[in-house]
Amino acid sequence: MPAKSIRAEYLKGLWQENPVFRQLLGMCPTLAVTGAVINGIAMGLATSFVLIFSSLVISSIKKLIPSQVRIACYVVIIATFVTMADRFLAAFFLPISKSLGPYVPLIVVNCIILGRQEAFSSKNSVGRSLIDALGMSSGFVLALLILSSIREILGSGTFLGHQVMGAWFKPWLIMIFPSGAFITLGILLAIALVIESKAKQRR
Amino acid sequence: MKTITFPHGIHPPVYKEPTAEKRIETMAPPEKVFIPLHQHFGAPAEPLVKKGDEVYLGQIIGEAKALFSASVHASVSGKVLAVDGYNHPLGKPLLSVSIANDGQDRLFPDLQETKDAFSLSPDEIRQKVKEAGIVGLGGAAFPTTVKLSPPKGKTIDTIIINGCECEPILTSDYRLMLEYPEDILKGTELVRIATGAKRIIVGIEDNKKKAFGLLQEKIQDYTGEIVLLKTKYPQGAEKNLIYAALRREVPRGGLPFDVGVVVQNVGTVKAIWDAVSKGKPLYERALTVSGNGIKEPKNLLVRIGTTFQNVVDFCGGFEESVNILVMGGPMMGLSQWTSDVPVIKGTSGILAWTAPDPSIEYTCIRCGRCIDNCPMRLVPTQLMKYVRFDHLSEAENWGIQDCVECGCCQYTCPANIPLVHWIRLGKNQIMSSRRRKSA
Amino acid sequence: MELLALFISAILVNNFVLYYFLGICPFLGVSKKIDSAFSMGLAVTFVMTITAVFSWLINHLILIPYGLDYLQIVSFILVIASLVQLVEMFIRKISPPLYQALGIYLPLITTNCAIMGLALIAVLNNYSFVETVIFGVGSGLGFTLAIVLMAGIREELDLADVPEPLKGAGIALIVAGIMALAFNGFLGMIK
Amino acid sequence: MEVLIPIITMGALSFLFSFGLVFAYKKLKVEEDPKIEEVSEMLPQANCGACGYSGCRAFAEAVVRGDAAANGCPVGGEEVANKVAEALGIKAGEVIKKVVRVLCRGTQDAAKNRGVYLGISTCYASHLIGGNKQCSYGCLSYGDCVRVCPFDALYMGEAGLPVVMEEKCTACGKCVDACPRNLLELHPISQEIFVFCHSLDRGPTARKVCKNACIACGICVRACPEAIVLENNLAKILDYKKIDPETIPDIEKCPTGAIGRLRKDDEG
Amino acid sequence: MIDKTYILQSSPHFKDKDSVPKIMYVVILSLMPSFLTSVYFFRFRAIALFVSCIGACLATEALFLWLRKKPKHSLLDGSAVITGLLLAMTLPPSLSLDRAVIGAVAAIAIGKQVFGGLGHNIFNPALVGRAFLQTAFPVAMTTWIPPAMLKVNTVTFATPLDNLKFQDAVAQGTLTSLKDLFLGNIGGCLGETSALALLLGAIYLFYKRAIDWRIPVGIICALTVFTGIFWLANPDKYASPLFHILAGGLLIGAFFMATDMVTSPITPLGSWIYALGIGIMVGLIRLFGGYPEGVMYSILFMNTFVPLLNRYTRPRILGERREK
Amino acid sequence: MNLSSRMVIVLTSVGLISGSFLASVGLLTKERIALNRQQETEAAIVTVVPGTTNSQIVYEEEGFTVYEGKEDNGNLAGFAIYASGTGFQGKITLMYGTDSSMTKIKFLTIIEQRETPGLGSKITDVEAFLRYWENKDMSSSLTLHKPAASSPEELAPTEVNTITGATISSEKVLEIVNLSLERLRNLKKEGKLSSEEQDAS
Repeated sequence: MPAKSIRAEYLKGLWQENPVFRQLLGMCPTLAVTGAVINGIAMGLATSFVLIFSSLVISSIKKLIPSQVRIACYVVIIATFVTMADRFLAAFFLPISKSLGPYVPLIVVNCIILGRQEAFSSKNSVGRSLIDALGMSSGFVLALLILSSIREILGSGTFLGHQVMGAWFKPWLIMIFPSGAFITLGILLAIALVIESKAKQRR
Repeated sequence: MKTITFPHGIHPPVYKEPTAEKRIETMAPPEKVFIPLHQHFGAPAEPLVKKGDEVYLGQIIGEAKALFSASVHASVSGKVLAVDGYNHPLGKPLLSVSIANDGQDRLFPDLQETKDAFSLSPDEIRQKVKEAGIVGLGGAAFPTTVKLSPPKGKTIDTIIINGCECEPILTSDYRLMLEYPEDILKGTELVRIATGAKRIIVGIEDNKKKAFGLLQEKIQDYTGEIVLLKTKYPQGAEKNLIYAALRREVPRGGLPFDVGVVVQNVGTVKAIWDAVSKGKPLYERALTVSGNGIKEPKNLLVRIGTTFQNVVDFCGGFEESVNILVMGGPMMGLSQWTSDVPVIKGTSGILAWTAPDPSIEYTCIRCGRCIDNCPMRLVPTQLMKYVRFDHLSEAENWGIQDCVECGCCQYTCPANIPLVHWIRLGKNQIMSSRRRKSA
Repeated sequence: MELLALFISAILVNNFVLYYFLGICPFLGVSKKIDSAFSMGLAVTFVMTITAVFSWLINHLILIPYGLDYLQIVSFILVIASLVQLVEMFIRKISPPLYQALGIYLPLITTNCAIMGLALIAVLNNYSFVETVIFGVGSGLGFTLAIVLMAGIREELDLADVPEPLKGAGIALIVAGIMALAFNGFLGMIK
Repeated sequence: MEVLIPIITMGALSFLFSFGLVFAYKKLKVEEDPKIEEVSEMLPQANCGACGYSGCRAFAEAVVRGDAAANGCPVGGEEVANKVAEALGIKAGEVIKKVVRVLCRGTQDAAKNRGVYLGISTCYASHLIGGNKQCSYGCLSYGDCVRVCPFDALYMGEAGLPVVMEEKCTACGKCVDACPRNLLELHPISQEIFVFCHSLDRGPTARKVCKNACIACGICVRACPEAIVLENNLAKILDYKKIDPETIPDIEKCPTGAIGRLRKDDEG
Repeated sequence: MIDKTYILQSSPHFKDKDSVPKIMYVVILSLMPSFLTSVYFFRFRAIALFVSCIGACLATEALFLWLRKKPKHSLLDGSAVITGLLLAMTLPPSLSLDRAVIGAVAAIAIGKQVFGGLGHNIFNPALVGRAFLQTAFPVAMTTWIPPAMLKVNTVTFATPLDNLKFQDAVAQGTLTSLKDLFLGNIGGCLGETSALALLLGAIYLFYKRAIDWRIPVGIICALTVFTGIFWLANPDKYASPLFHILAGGLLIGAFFMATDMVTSPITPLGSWIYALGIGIMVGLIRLFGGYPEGVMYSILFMNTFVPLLNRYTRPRILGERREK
Repeated sequence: MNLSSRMVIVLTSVGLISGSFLASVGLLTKERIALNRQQETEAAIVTVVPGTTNSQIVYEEEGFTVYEGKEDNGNLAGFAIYASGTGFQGKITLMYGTDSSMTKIKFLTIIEQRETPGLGSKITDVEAFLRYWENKDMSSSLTLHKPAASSPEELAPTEVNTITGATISSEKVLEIVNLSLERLRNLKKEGKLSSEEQDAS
């Protein structure tokens, strides 16, 4: 495998290998918590925290773990960080913690995290794993931000709680609902594909 | 009068008036005939003559070597011009014997009459039918000997004589019933002897009441009964006719043998009678020339190998605006690209008319008409989709091989989808991929 | 009656996929063929039931008595991961046909958020042991229903002229959206 | 004490389950193809199911069985695909590269249409009812071969014949099977001379339906009798290796151009 | 000799005269009685809603056809007009026009075109549009105005089913009379007020054989049995089956929505199961659900089953023996 | 070291390390989280029983708690009743306050709900819903005013308002309140609200 530049390693997570739009990973939180931008950001940051730190730990102790128990070890490590994030949110950001509900603990089973550990951290150096984790996290946050912005603006007429649409606008409640989430993400995926194929043609 | 029928099916306009009351005329043989060696279901016959040979009328010129095959006979006397590829109604050139007619119609001396045909043994009848190269004249041209030889372990209890002629426009079978009722009934008797069946049923659709009345009268002298069937397409399809007459279902992929039945077309039984009693091989047949593109529609007795152009010229030629030429009936016939193709044993009609402008094809809206009308109770639209999107194994699960290509689905399809074409495509693709696998 | 209501609500009203957004990855991934979707659904139901039993036991026998509720996440996931692995190997050893039908889906289930979600939601709603088990079975069947319906629709869409960029996950998500709309009709029916 | 209980709990749980796993690996291990493990190792282990299989391991099994393509993992992308292909060790050996050739020169100008074809726009469908061209052996120009090519190595040229892009062709043979008239054949990339016609029609007929058809005049046979014969009204190259390069100009004197070298303009 | 150019095509060479647009226009024609009655009851509002829904549907359809470079004839096949017409008929007359347009766009875009256009959609487009609106603007979608003829001076008005659900109408004795339900002197969506007009259209559809009779019959039977059981058990609490059949969107749903050819099963057995499913679910939602009306949800819900129903109810092929 | 023992040791030690990490995290955040929870309850009590400065539980059972709220000077400000039940879509937890003699509901607040966003969730909206609960007679069961009234004056003392389009959510809240009122009256009859009796004596 040719070593990629740090920049490329980071940027791939933003677009080419964007976990949500390109790899279709971590869809559950992506859909569930993006009714409001603030929740999306909080979720993205919490996931990033877990991803980055578990990548660090796992890439540093990868040689010690026998492959038969690696999944068990990984999930324990990941769960530890998730618990930290969960407790931290509950202690200092109660409203957000409440509105995220069970989805913070569920970071533990977010395929992005375990997937990156298996695919990357367990095979690469600490430094590269960190860059990769940063890239993936940014990609994930970006995806959540896009989705939650659309849903919040159309669904409540607000952005981060501030009124952005004029008084004429009647919020489309469907965007806050599960159906709105599914449909919006479906359309976003299609748009991502169109952009990608256009880009490919140009190349 | 009580009529019986089968479920599903359609009622296309019949257009039989132009020729229904016209007697079968005999057309004089043309100067040249082109006799394909492959005119039937199964393997082609193998040529017995070569360029330059003199042949007699009725002389065997192609021999059936395989089980599913039929011999081919010269339809005129004269000199063989070539044994080579020639246009064929199937759409591609096939090996044919072209003969220059010497106008003498010298009959092949080996042909012999049989005085008492009814005293022949089943094997003798079969042998004579085989020698005469008789095939089903309804259109599919299935070798008749095979039909008369039930496989071991299958007993035949009923013979059904198919006088439905459910295809629109065609009237030659109807005329045969009116003009040769005795020959038909005698031929039927021969079939009964050959197969050992007990019961004979002659099925006639209720738009041919005259033929029904006539045969009803004549059949008093023979064993058998005549049933009146409700006019509906495709009444004449073997499996549907058996169901209508006997309420028996031929199993999937099976033959009428499997339910103890043999079905013969009226034209075929007449040909059997001619072959067995008069020793006359199948070198001519009755057919209908009709459609609004023919100047003088007629029923004709035509020598095999006469080109369509000759036949149509005999009927006054084409109308100017003709743009479709079909061999067979309008529902199942084959469209021809040229009138320079010969009449073959399976040619039940030559039709020409002016087709309307092609209609726009829409996507399937699943109206379900094709399902309501399919006499085989298939789901044509689903089959079409499976073929179109290359899910051939699914198409097989949904019974694509059971399709008889009767065209009911496509006739009623409001979206104008060429369903039959798709299904034929699928069937052929499945067969060719099977051949590839076994190869 | 309460239990029946809980059961039906888990299948239809609070459907894991369409209401809680749990188990989306397998819902999109393994819904291309009806047969495999059905097997997947059964496997999930099976694991959900086991998880419901074990997570309740651990929660009520160890974590709550010692005030260790913050160990829920890590202990649940450990239980799920190990159990799934054990069950998979066990099935594989004793019944290869069952393994072919169910077992091959089991590894995928470890990271299925529906399983973990089940354990957490059961704790959150303070279900009793019997309720937890009923909830587990019901949720599993709800997942099965959703994924099999989705697979049926996707097989149908294989034969449709879906615009190129929407093919695959895009159209599946939109279908899921409309399915969620349709399932809305059950809202308020039970609970 | 408050600190100890959680530590002990976690330790005990981990111990218990690791013990269980060890036991499982010892007692329940099922022997299988080591390649599955090897391939499985290379996969991302996201177990996302995006490949259509129930997880990375199931995908690995399918790849080893040969049911799935090595590049079937969308998450792993090209890197993984290459590694997997390598691991499976499909060592090519010394095989001469073959490409597919279209053996018909019945261009739109040369071969006439039969009539107004109204039907499904595929070659196979057209072939079923005899074809849309007067020639019963030539290309029908509906591009079935182009559609089945998984590598986009074919396109329908302006002349109405498919054009092969040699560099993209992998000689997978899909197009060969797709052509209802068997006009596509795999040949070593070095072969230059072909008979670009399949027509068994006699000369006059063949000439009538297509300007570029083989009319069985025998010029090529006379030029190189060792390698070329006439069979059923059609020239046939019996053994390409026996063609003496010096006779090529004579072969190319073919009046209809049905035999000769590949042309850059119509064969890509 | 070969001087003519013939048409080459596969058999059959005959074709009856029916076509997709003809079927669509039969459906449109059959909706005319309801269209006229709703214009009569709601006057200008009705016309405005019809025009904006149909216009938006056609515009969206045209946009997609242009984007996907599809032939233009599909625009005029009548399907988009039907979608617009049906959508408008299921809207409350008081709905603002911009919202109606949003619904129409959603109906064509996510209900139909994302699947590939006419014939490929899984869900009934008009109902997708309505469900979209119902979820997006729940309050506006459940605010009713009285028909113009009643000359009642109230701003809000309840539908007969609202009365039944929220006002305990059976016990109070305020249940809308069957005669009003039949003629249409009630509040409700544009097209669902007059049962008589709908039945007239339905008779025309039957006459033209444009719908599968099994579906409306199945739905009505299932609903009758379901509500009948409860009604017989406790007539003081539950309304009669006839009330349930005439009230709300049942008739328009059973005759015009559930019978949408594209989204209903193609096999006879499938149609029966589908229809029974809808009927029972309507009963469940009306009697026990959170909403007063459930026809829309029931049809959408059963739409999701259609692919499975089609697949597992393949008719027995002639001569096929099935293992038991 | 063979594989088996390595598996056991590695996994166990990972477990131990994680356990110790979590133990410390648990310890560090425990107080803060407990405090959060307490603050939340206290805030709710202050909302529904204005003037309260300290409160204590006087009665508690599953899903039903009665707090008594005292002013700075020790006077009884009123009671806060915490109750929960099932709503349209999920659990609704609410709290309402009464005056000191338990005759009138002063205020209602919703602590937790999972009703339909934008519709049923309006039960947390003061303008649309909560203000219609002020000063309601609690001696008998309350009823719902249908259809929705536009101002509190239109309502009878025992009537509360419906939210347009969310009748069921409104009904559910009412149901929870009515049920807890029933309990409260029974408790009062049985004299189990000890603290109140002390005050009365």
